[in-house]
This record gives sequence, C-alpha cells and structure tokens, in this order.
Amino acid sequence: MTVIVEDSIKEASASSSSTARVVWRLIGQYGTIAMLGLLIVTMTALEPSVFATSDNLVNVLNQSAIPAMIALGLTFPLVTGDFDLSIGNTASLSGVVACTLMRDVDMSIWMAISAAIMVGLVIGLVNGVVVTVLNVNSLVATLGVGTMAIGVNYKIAGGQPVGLSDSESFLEISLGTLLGIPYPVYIMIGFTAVLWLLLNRTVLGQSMQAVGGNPVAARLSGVRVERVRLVSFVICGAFAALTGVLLASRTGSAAVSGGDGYLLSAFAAAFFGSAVLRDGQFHIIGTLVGVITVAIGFNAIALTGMATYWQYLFQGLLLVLGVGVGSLARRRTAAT
Amino acid sequence: MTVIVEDSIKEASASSSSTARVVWRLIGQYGTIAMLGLLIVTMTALEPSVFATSDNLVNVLNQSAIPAMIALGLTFPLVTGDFDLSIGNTASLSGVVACTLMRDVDMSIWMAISAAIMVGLVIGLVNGVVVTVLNVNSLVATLGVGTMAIGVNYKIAGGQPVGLSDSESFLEISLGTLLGIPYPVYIMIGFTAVLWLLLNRTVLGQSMQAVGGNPVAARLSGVRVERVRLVSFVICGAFAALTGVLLASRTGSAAVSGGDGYLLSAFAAAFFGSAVLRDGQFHIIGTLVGVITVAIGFNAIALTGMATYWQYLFQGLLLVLGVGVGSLARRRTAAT
Amino acid sequence: GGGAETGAKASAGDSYSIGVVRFASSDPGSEGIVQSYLAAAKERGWETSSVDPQGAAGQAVGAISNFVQKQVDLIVVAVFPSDALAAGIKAAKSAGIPVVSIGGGTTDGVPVSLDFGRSNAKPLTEQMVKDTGGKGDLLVLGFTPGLPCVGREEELKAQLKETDIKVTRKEVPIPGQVEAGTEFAQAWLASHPKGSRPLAIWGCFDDPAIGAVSALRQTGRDDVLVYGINGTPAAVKAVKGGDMRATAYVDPATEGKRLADVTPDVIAAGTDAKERTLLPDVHAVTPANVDDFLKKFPGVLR
Amino acid sequence: MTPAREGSPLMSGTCSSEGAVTASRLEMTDISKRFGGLRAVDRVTISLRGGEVLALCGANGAGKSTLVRILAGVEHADSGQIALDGVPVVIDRPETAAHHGLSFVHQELNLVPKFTGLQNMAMGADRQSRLGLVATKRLRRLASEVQERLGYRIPLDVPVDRLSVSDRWMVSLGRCLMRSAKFVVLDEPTASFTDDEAEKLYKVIKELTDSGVGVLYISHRLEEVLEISDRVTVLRNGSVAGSYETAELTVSSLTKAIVGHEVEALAHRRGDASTGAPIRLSVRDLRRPPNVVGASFDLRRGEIVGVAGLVGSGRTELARLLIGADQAAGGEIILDGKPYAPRGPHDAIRAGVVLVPEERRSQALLLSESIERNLAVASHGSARHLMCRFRPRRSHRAAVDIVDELGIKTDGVTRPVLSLSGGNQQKVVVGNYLRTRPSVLVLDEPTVGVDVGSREEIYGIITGLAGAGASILVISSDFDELAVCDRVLVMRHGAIVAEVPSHRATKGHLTRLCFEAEQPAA
Ligand SMILES: Nc1ncnc2c1ncn2[C@@H]1O[C@H](COP(=O)(O)OP(=O)(O)OP(=O)(O)O)[C@@H](O)[C@H]1O
Ligand SMILES: Nc1ncnc2c1ncn2[C@@H]1O[C@H](COP(=O)(O)OP(=O)(O)OP(=O)(O)O)[C@@H](O)[C@H]1O
Ligand SMILES: [Mg+2]
Ligand SMILES: [Mg+2]
Repeated sequence: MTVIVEDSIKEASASSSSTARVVWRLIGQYGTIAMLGLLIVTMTALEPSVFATSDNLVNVLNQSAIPAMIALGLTFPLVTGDFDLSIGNTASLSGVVACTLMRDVDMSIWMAISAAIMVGLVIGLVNGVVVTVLNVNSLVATLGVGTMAIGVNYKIAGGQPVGLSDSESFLEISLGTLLGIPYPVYIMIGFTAVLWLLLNRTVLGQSMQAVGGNPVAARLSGVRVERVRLVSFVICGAFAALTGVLLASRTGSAAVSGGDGYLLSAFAAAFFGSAVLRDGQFHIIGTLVGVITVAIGFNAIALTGMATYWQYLFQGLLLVLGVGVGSLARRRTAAT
Repeated sequence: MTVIVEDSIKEASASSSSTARVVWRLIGQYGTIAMLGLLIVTMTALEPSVFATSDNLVNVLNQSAIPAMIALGLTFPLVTGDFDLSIGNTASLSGVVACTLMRDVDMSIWMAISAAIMVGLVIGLVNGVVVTVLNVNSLVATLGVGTMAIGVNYKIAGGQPVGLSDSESFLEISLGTLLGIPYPVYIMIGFTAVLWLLLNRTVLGQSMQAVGGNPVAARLSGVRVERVRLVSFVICGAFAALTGVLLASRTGSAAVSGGDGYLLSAFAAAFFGSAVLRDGQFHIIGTLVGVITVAIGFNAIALTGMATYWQYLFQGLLLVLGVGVGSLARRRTAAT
Repeated sequence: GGGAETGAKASAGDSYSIGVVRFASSDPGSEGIVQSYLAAAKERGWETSSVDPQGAAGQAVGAISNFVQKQVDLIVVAVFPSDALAAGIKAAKSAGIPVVSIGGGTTDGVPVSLDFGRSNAKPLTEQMVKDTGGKGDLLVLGFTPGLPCVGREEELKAQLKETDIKVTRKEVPIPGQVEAGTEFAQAWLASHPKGSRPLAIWGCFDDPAIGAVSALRQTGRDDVLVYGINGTPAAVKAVKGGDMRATAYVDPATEGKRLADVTPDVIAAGTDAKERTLLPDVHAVTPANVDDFLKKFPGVLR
Repeated sequence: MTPAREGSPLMSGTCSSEGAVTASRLEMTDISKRFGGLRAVDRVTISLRGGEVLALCGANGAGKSTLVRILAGVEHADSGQIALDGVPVVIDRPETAAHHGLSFVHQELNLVPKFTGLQNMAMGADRQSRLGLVATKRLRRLASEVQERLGYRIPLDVPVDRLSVSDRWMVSLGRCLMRSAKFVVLDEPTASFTDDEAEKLYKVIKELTDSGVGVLYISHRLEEVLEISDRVTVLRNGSVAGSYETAELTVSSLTKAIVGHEVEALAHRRGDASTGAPIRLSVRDLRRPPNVVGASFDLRRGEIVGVAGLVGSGRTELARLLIGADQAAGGEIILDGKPYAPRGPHDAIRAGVVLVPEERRSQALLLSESIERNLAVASHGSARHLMCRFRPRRSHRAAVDIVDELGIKTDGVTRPVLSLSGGNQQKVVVGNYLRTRPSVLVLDEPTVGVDVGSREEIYGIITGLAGAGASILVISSDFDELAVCDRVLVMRHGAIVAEVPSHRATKGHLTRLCFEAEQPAA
C-alpha cells in the first residue's frame, strides 16, 4: 500500500534520531509485555526450582481463569465506553443462585448453572435498559443495579454462605483435568478465542468499537448505538455470572460477597490490558495479559514470601509501571 | 434583539404541546431534587415524630459531613475528566498517620492534622504526576497509587487500629457543638462554599471545566492542561485526607481501612449530583445534594426498620431513579 | 508429592516451611494473631511466607495452590470458612499438606481450627444478661456474611432464649460499619426513650458498637449499655471512659503462641488427624477490671 | 448484523450499474422543524431528480444542515413528508435512510478516531457482513474502487487520528461512496479542500450524475455551486427564499439571494502600506521533519500574510510550531527582537501569539458547554495565574458583545454551542481567540463553513486588527480569500518556496506555484 511507502520515506528522512525513535516505539508497543517478561525473568532467577516449572505455569493459568472470565466480559462495556460496577455483585448473586438451586431444589448441575447465567443476563439487561432507555450514566446505573443485586442476594440466602452437601461433581468443574491441565484453563482459552472473534471479526464487535470511539459517528453510519450498548452489558452480565459459578465450584460454596473482590481486579486487568500493544484501547488479548500479569504477581508474592506491605507496594507499582512505561515511551515517540 | 421577539411569537403558536413540554422541562431540571422531596415527604408521613424533627435534621447533616468532604474533593478530578480511585485508601492512611503521630510522637492535634493532610497532598501529587507525566490512565494510576497507600498504611500501623490514649480534645472536633449544631456541619458548609468559589469564581476552576470539556481545545487556548489536572488531584487528595482525619476524630482511633467504604459512596454522590440541575456535568452543589440524598436514604432505612434486603433494594432504586427521572425527562424535552 | 514425605518426616526441632494465607489487611483481629504466629515461628527458626488475598475467597484458594506449589509443610488460613475453600483445601490435602484455620472451622483437610466466634461472645454476653437482669430492649448489630459474627450471634441467641429481652436486629454493612452503627443506634434511641426498661446495644464486633457509642454521645444519653467484641483500642478506651459497658479481648500473642505450639504436632499428624478446635482465652473487659487488664496487656492502647 | 443481501431491490440504482434509465425522484414537502422557540426549518419543499445536482445555499443557520439531518433520520421533522418516487417514506433513523438508498457526507467530520481509514469507510458500507462476520476482503476491494474513482489515495491502514484534516475528509467522502446509493447528500464537502481535491470531487459528482444518481450539494463556495449544480435552492431563516436554474445566476446575484443585499467582491489589499513597518515575528529555518523542513519568513506589524499550499504541505504543522503546540526540531523564531521558543500554547498566548485551529469540533470547542464558556477559554489561558478571580458577569457581557460583533445567530449566550449551526460555531471559535487581543494571530482555515456575508465580517475584523497593529498569518485552502493578505507565502513539501505580493496572488497563480518551483517574486 502507498501508505507504507510514504511512511518508510519519512522514516528514512529523519535519519538522525531514528534509532532512538525506533527504540522508543518498540518500548511503547511492547513495554507492558516487557514488564511482564522482566517479572518472569526475575522470578525465574530467584526461585528457579519452583517458579519456572510447568506445574506452576499451569497453576498460574488455572488461577487466572476465574478473574479472566469477569475481566473479559467487562471489556465489552468498556469498549463501548461504559462502565459496569455491578459485575462483582452479579458474580456473588449467580453463585448463590446456583448453589441454592442445587441445594434446596435439587436441580441438576447444568440446569442450575444455566439459571445462574440467566441471572447474569437479566442483570446485564437491566443495566443496559437503565443506561440506554432511562439514559442514566453507566457508573450510577450499574452501582444502583449492583446494590439491588445485593438485596436480592440477601433475600435468597439471608446473607449466609450457601454450602453444598454433595458437591463432588460440581467441584469437578474446577478440579477436573484433561491431559494434566485443569478444565478452567480450557474454559479460559476457549472463551478468549470466542470473544476475540466476536470483538474483532463480527459486525457487532466492530460496531461496539465504533460506538466506543465515536457514538455520534456510529449512529450516523447506521449503527444502532443503544442496542449495541445493551448487548455489551448483557455479555458482561453473563460472564460475571459465569465467574460466580466457577468461583462457587472452586470454593464449594457461595457467599453474599464472594465475587465482590473481582470488581476492582477486573478493572485493573482491563485497564492494564488497554496499554498492551495498543494505546488506551480495550481489547481481548490485552485484558488477558492484564489478568495473567496480576496472577503472576500474586504467585510471585506467595513464592518469595514478601512482607505484607511489600505485597501492596509491589502490586501498586506493577500496575503503574506496567502501564506507565509503555505510555511514556509512546509519548516520547510522538514527540521526537 | 429580534431573536427574543421572534421567540415569544413562536412560543404562543405552538400552544398545544407547550404545557407538556414545560412540565417535562421542569421534571428534567428538578427531577432529582423532586425525588429527594418525595423521600422527605414520605418519611415525614411515616415517622412524623422522629424524622421531621430538627434534631434529626441536624443528625442527617452531621452524618453527611464526612462523606461530603471526600465527595466534594472527588468532584475536582471528575470535572477535569479524571477518576480518583485512591481516595478511600488515602482517607484510611491519613487517619492512621494522624493518630500515630499523636500517639507515638506526642504531636499536637493541629500539627498531626496538618501532617495527615500533607499525606493527602502528597498522594494527590503522586497521582497527578503518574497521570500527567507518565501518561497513565487515571483509573489505573489511582488504583495503583491507592494500593501503594495501603502498603504504607500497613507499614505504619501493622494492620492494627491506632487508638489514642488521651483523645478528648481530638474527639471534640466531631462532637463539639456551636449553637447546638455540631462542628462537622460548619466544616461541611464552610468547605462547600470555598470549593464552590474555587470551581466557579476562579480562573483555575474555569480552566478545570474547560479541560473536562475538551482538553485539546483547552490546551490550544493556553490552558496548562497538565498542571490543572495535577492540581485537581492534589485538591482531591487533601480532602480525602481531611475525611480520614474527621473519621478518626469520630471514634478517637483510626481503623486501618476506615476510609475505604467512602470510595464508592463518593462516586455515587458525585455522579448522582451530576444529574442535579444540570445534565451530566459535575458541580459542587450537585455533589452535596447527592451526599445528603444518600444520607437521608440511610436515615430512612435506620428509622423505618426495613428488612436487610429492602435496604439494598431501596438504596439501589434511589440511585437509579434519582438520576433516571431527570435524564428521561430531559430526553423527552429534547424530543418534543 | 514431596510435601507428604516432608510432612511425615517432620518432628519437633525440625525447620518447617509454613505458608500463611491472611484474610485482609483491614481485619485487625486475625491480623494480630497471624502476626504473633509469624513472630513465634520465626523465633523457632521456621521459614514462613504469607499472602494477603484481600478478603477474596478465590484469591485465597489461589494462595493455597501457590503454597502447594512451594511445597510448604503447613498452611495456615485466617477467617475464610474452611468449607468455602474447597479446591484449595483439596489440593493441599492431596499434596499431604495439613491446613490450620484461624476462625474458619474444621473440615476434611483442615484438622485444626482456632475458634474465633462463639467463644469470644460468651463471657460478655453473660455479662449483658446479668446487667439487664434478663429483661429490657436490646439492639443487635450483626453481620451475617462473616463466620465469626455468625458464631457470636448464635451464642447470643442461645443465652437470650431464657430471658425476657426484646431484640431489634440490624445488619451492618462492611465497609461503613462504624457509621452504620451510629445511624442504627440513633434511630433506635429515638424510639427507645429513657425509661423503665433496661436498654442495651450488642455489637458482634467493636466497630459498630463504637459507632453506637458515638450516637450516645451525640444525643447525650447515658442510660444505654453498650457491648462489643474484639477489644480494639477504641473499645477499651470507651470502657475505660465509661462509655461502653464491656468488650471481649483475645490476646493475639497468646493465641499465636498457642498455634505455634501445636504446629509440630499438626505437621507430624498429617492431613488425616482427628479434627479438633482450639479455644482461645477470652477476657471480658469491664470498667471494674479495665485497669488490671491494661496492666496485664499494656500493648492494647499502644 | 445484516446478512448478505444479494439481488436486493436497492441495488437497482447503483452508481456503477451502467445506464440506469428510470430517473428516481426524491421529494421533501412542507418540512418544518423547531428547536425550542426557534424555527430552524419552516415549511421547506425541495425535490431532487436522479442525475441532477441541486445546490442548497443560505447563510449560516439558514437550516440547510437541519434539513439534511432530517433526511438522514438523525433529526425528526415536526411536520412534512418525504417521498421517494412518489411513495411516502418514514425515515426515523440513519439506517432507514441507508436502506432507501441515501448516502451522506455530513457537515462535521464523523469518524472514529482509533479506526483505520478502511474501518471508517466500512461503517457505512452495505453488505459489510456475511453471517455476521466482517467481509474484510470485499470491503477492501470496494475501498480501492472508491479510491480509484476519487483519484486520491486514502490511507486505508492508518488510524484516522493520525491523518491530516483533509485526509480525514477524504475518508468521510470515501465512506459515502462505499454505499451504492440513489441519492448522495454532501454538506459542505469541500470546506477543507484546496482546489485540487475539490476538482477531484467535481469529477466524482459528474460520474455519479451521469449514472443517474441525484446529488444534493451544500456549499458556501458560490463559484463551485455555479460550476457544478443544475439548480439552486436558497434558504433564508428556515424557509425557501427562492429556487433558480443555475444558468440564470451569477455570483453576485446568488450572493444577493442568500444575504439579501449586495456584497462587494473581495478587493486585493494594497500590500505596500506595511513594508516599512517594523518586523514583529521573524522565523528562521524552522524545522520539524517530516512535515516542516525549513520555513523562513518575516511578519511585520500590521501586516496580513497568507500561506497557500496543497493538502499536506505542512501549513498546519508550521502554525502549530509557532504557538509551541509541537516542539521544533531546529531553527529559531524572533518575536519583537527577542528569541521566542514557546514550550506550549500557554507561553505563546502570554506572548500574544494565538492560533485559531483548523478543526473546530476536535480542536477548538467545548461541545457540550455554553457559548459563553466557549468564548472565555482563551482568556483563562492567558490569565496571569490560576487563582485570578473569574467574574461571570463580566464574562457574560463580553460574550454578548462578541456575539453581536461577529453576528453569531443564537437566542442567548447560555445556549450550548452544539445547538449552533456549523458556521456560527466557527465564529465562536474565532471570537474566543480574538478576546485575548493577540499581537500575532495565526488563523488556520478561519472561514471553513462560514457564509459569504459573515466571511466579509470576519475579513473586516482581521483587517481591523491589522490596522490596529496586529500581525496576522492566514492559512487557507480557499485561495480566493487570500486576497485579503498583503502578501502570500507558498508552501510546498514542508518548505516555503515562494512569496507573492497581493496584486499577483490570484487563484490560478497560487495554484501553479503550489505545484511547481518558481523564483520568489522580487
Ligand atoms: N440541536 C439543536 N438545538 C437547538 N437549535 C439547533 C439545533 N440544531 C440546529 N439548531 C439551530 O437551527 C438553525 C439552523 O441550523 P443549521 O445547522 O441547519 O444551519 P445551516 O444552514 O446548516 O448553517 P451553516 O451554514 O452554518 O452550517 C440554527 O439557528 C441553529 O442554531
Ligand atoms: N498527527 C499526525 N500524525 C501523523 N501524520 C500527520 C499528523 N498530522 C498531519 N500528518 C501528516 O503530515 C502531513 C502535513 O500535514 P499538515 O496538516 O501540516 O498539512 P497542511 O498543509 O495543513 O495540510 P491540510 O490542508 O491537510 O491541513 C500530511 O501528509 C499529514 O498526513
Ligand atoms: Mg450546516
Ligand atoms: Mg491544515
């Protein structure tokens, strides 16, 4: 293409600073991934016998699976330019619903899971309707709907954890392995692929990105902006619910606030991911890298036995530098 | 001017739909405040002897004071288009710092408070630098810096609450009254006035609003966008720290995570407030109305003895409807 | 694999490797015990490493798996209910690593637990029943999602069964527990004026109780007895100042040492040992004994 | 997710299909639309046949774009009908308009900044999917066809936020052509184009009409209206002021129809008056490769200097260097005898140098804010320090004055700037910067979308400022308007290659200079 030709001409003309610029551009593009690489190299040097084993790799991926589901789902509203603060509460509620149905109504596992995911779809739908029809800012809307989800949760379980009497086959979802790799890892990889296709290879996904990039332009070129935003909330709700179910199957019970902790971690992963490879755009691979970076960080903490305050400083620094190095480099690239 | 003359002629001609339009416009403008009024009227009818008393009014205002400080501070980054997720952690840390200084170094109350507020200023500065210099998205940046603040907090207090042996005069800040009204109410009113002036009557405040409106345009018009954003983070940090100090003075001790709960409530109040009177713009009075609405809502919950799940449903609905009614009406106004 | 062998070989005087899963840095009760346990372990030359999963059960399961990877000899978990960590406990068990819980109860794979709920509420609730003479109005500030609080409320319910005490229960949210305590107390006080029936407020932990104390001070009431649990500095101060009737204190140093003492046995016994619950020493702190108490535990207000 | 719709009836009117015989007919009858108390469109009736070009003219705020937006399903008319081939249709949303075979280039750029040119063009295309999947190959083929027709290489694989403003317009135009349409509506498509690109557009319009497509064309450039249209409808204050056959019109009669009175043709300024004035701004070998590779010129007190150049010649970049919006890689600037190296627009504005940027929406307006606030931004930027007092009453009065002075058509300065017509928004942008009373004013395409009458007013203000001693640099792609300048610099490939005195700065001469090297005039 002509563009590429033009580009390289410009590249060549600015010969003096070009090496510096190339380096900065590389850092800008791969800085965040380089941070992850640095972390892995450091850990391998520190704990060669434990960290750099295939067992531990599988362990880290297994731990990433649950936060990955919720963060991948969250990526969709973020892409269309909305926030969803209800995901933590949705995850909690769906876990409670699944466990309650299995315990009290003796529902089969798959029925219960489907019902729980229905709950997520409904919450997503409510979020979407409040945002697009009532025209409420997505932050308030999802905060409100999430609060209501807590209420429903209390109504169902009275605030008490819901345990399962016969949980073997339910636990199997988290514990079972195929070729030595736990099911959750397959689930994570499978859904990542599906969601990647959805966002990048379908008209719906393109419309979502268009809505996020410029809703007016999207509307003028015939995208049904409201519908697209609604769908993104529904997807997000469904994946939050899936997270709740997986969490319940990992812990063997569901608590009223079991999934709440995933709210901030999902945002952290998605925003971290938005600095991976691209500049401030949310995308599936980025979010996954974000989740895995956080999981590796957590794994490193456990293996090295840092003091608690170091754990927090380390996690905070990881976020700031992981994103900052790339951003700074990109700004430098633009400046030179 | 001719335009005005034309106007009145046209107004008269469109007689049929004009009443409906005026009603919608009124709802659009005052819908959120009307919701608050409805809540007050309902509560007065339900609990006349307890709710509608001057004692309870003072009580509600007193309860609003602490959340108001943090939400007012948060309004500034929101105005410039940034988020600050570190405010809860900053509040916690500043309380711990103030109490530790008073307990261990025997610092005087005012010195300790100043030091605590310095902590807030520093955190705000760090946030601002990470956002403007490292060019990190404000959500990730403040999440990261907030996480680091937890680490520092843990380093100082070791995860244990910091109590004061002689706390009378410190408690006095929260408990003391003047003309029967507790000091915190005066503090709230005073700072609201100051911040209102800052946002609406100084070049700084106007620049902040310009930056929030279109940073590119503001920059080309000579506004130092980076500096203005930085200042907004610093203000926010200082008020978060003030919140932490006031919180500690309520109980005479600082809990390690005492301020964390204010994060979401501050966001809720500010976004709720952005739908008060104006459409989606953050402003001081709006935020204050948001805080007081939430406080009255909680007061209602406490007084009426609703079941736990109703509490959550009620709070959620209050948020969604409070904003939704106004937004919907504004959309109707635009459509007719 | 390797963990089981290490566990079997272990005996007193050996150097152990121990993984500790905390609850949250914001939970002072468990933090105190964890810290003194870590200190005691260090003293004995054991290698420790601890992780803060920030209150998230999924993270806690992950942390346990990470320690299984590290092939530690023992895993200590704070507060999380033991049967809500299924995958983690199973992984530990199949690696032959026993798990000790602080306040989470015993279950298959968790042979030992230090009680953190019911026992803590016992002496203080007895005190409350005695103070009110078994009649009057009681405001209970509870927190159902927390396992320790559930145990404490069970103890309260058991003791109230025989009495003529009328209970109003409010669920406090966390975070926001102190403010909620104030609000609920204020509203309750408004409908319970100073009068003939004895009035009391019982918090399942100190924070909401302290909030209630704040409400009493704001409204100038002195006819209501307030009870809390945990013995936080603010609560002990309030007891000392006469604003609070009693709190219950558990000394983290004692309990941490208690856990350290049983550690070699637990490791030696492995994952299939008989389940047992350790009971803590609970000190009820009242205005009458607060000075002695502070002499005994000067660190409380430090 | 619309599945492939091969053989759809809508295909019958495609522009590429040879010899569409039955010319279709689009009629808008008695269309009215009010905004609050304002009658934006008042019982307007127009009709457009396939194969012809109908031009819509009118002053800023006359209601042209509102009419277009109603046709596009973006706005809903209060009353009136739209009929296609005599059949009434309801166009309630943009995709309905698309289904009826209408394609638009709206007045403002409507692109997704992070999308590539191809992605942006794909957004409007029909049959973009097969089973919900994006038909990338097909879209790319379509896009290269469009490129060929335009005779312009639109950068397809670069995010549009990295493109120059005129490239963005090309993308926008390309998107419109991706759809096989029966009617094409172009709302000021050439406002940011130089003659060269405009010519390319005229060629495309010719092709379209030859294949039976009807074109509704809106422009403030009256010569081009006369050149390409078959008929002209003039709107004034929302209603039709007259309809004409183009053949019977001249520039001055059309101007009179639009503005209501005669407007004198722009007389070339006599450049000799300022030659003796002291030099205010002296630029020496200013560089920022690849867009600016050596610009040297002087700007005197009270002088108006124009900058002509083709798209991408680096004019915008040069202007940005002058206010420090970008940092120069080399060269120097002397301002009033002292070295001047602004680190940002802030430094520049305090030194009295301001830039009126070329794209109002993304670079100059706080879109959701009031007119009043938009008129105050630059004065905040030039304030002595951040804690200075802001006086809302004074600011309000100043805003009212500017609105009066520039003739901004609005019913109050507290109205959102978004509610203004495009040309009036442009005047707000200019007003914002004028309020700082600059000593050096750089205007990058200052009259984009401004009507003939108001242009005159803006030129008047510019000349007035120059008369009061300000130095002014005007960048414009409309070479006719460079007649207001004392002399004109010509920029090519990032360097200033020629200087032309006022009397020789004709359109033809400047265009020639833009293409070929020539010795600077003595
Ligand atoms: N959304 C809106 N709200 C209120 N008033 C509006 C709105 N859109 C347009 N108007 C008003 O309607 C009138 C017509 O505007 P329109 O954009 O159609 O003008 P125009 O003829 O396209 O002008 P220009 O040549 O400047 O583009 C203007 O006075 C404008 O202020
Ligand atoms: N932000 C940017 N990133 C990358 N390339 C850019 C950017 N802005 C402009 N360009 C390119 O730089 C070249 C010069 O652009 P510039 O805008 O300075 O030219 P111009 O003479 O003002 O032309 P125009 O009439 O298009 O505004 C163009 O080829 C354009 O593609
Ligand atoms: Mg227009
Ligand atoms: Mg330009």
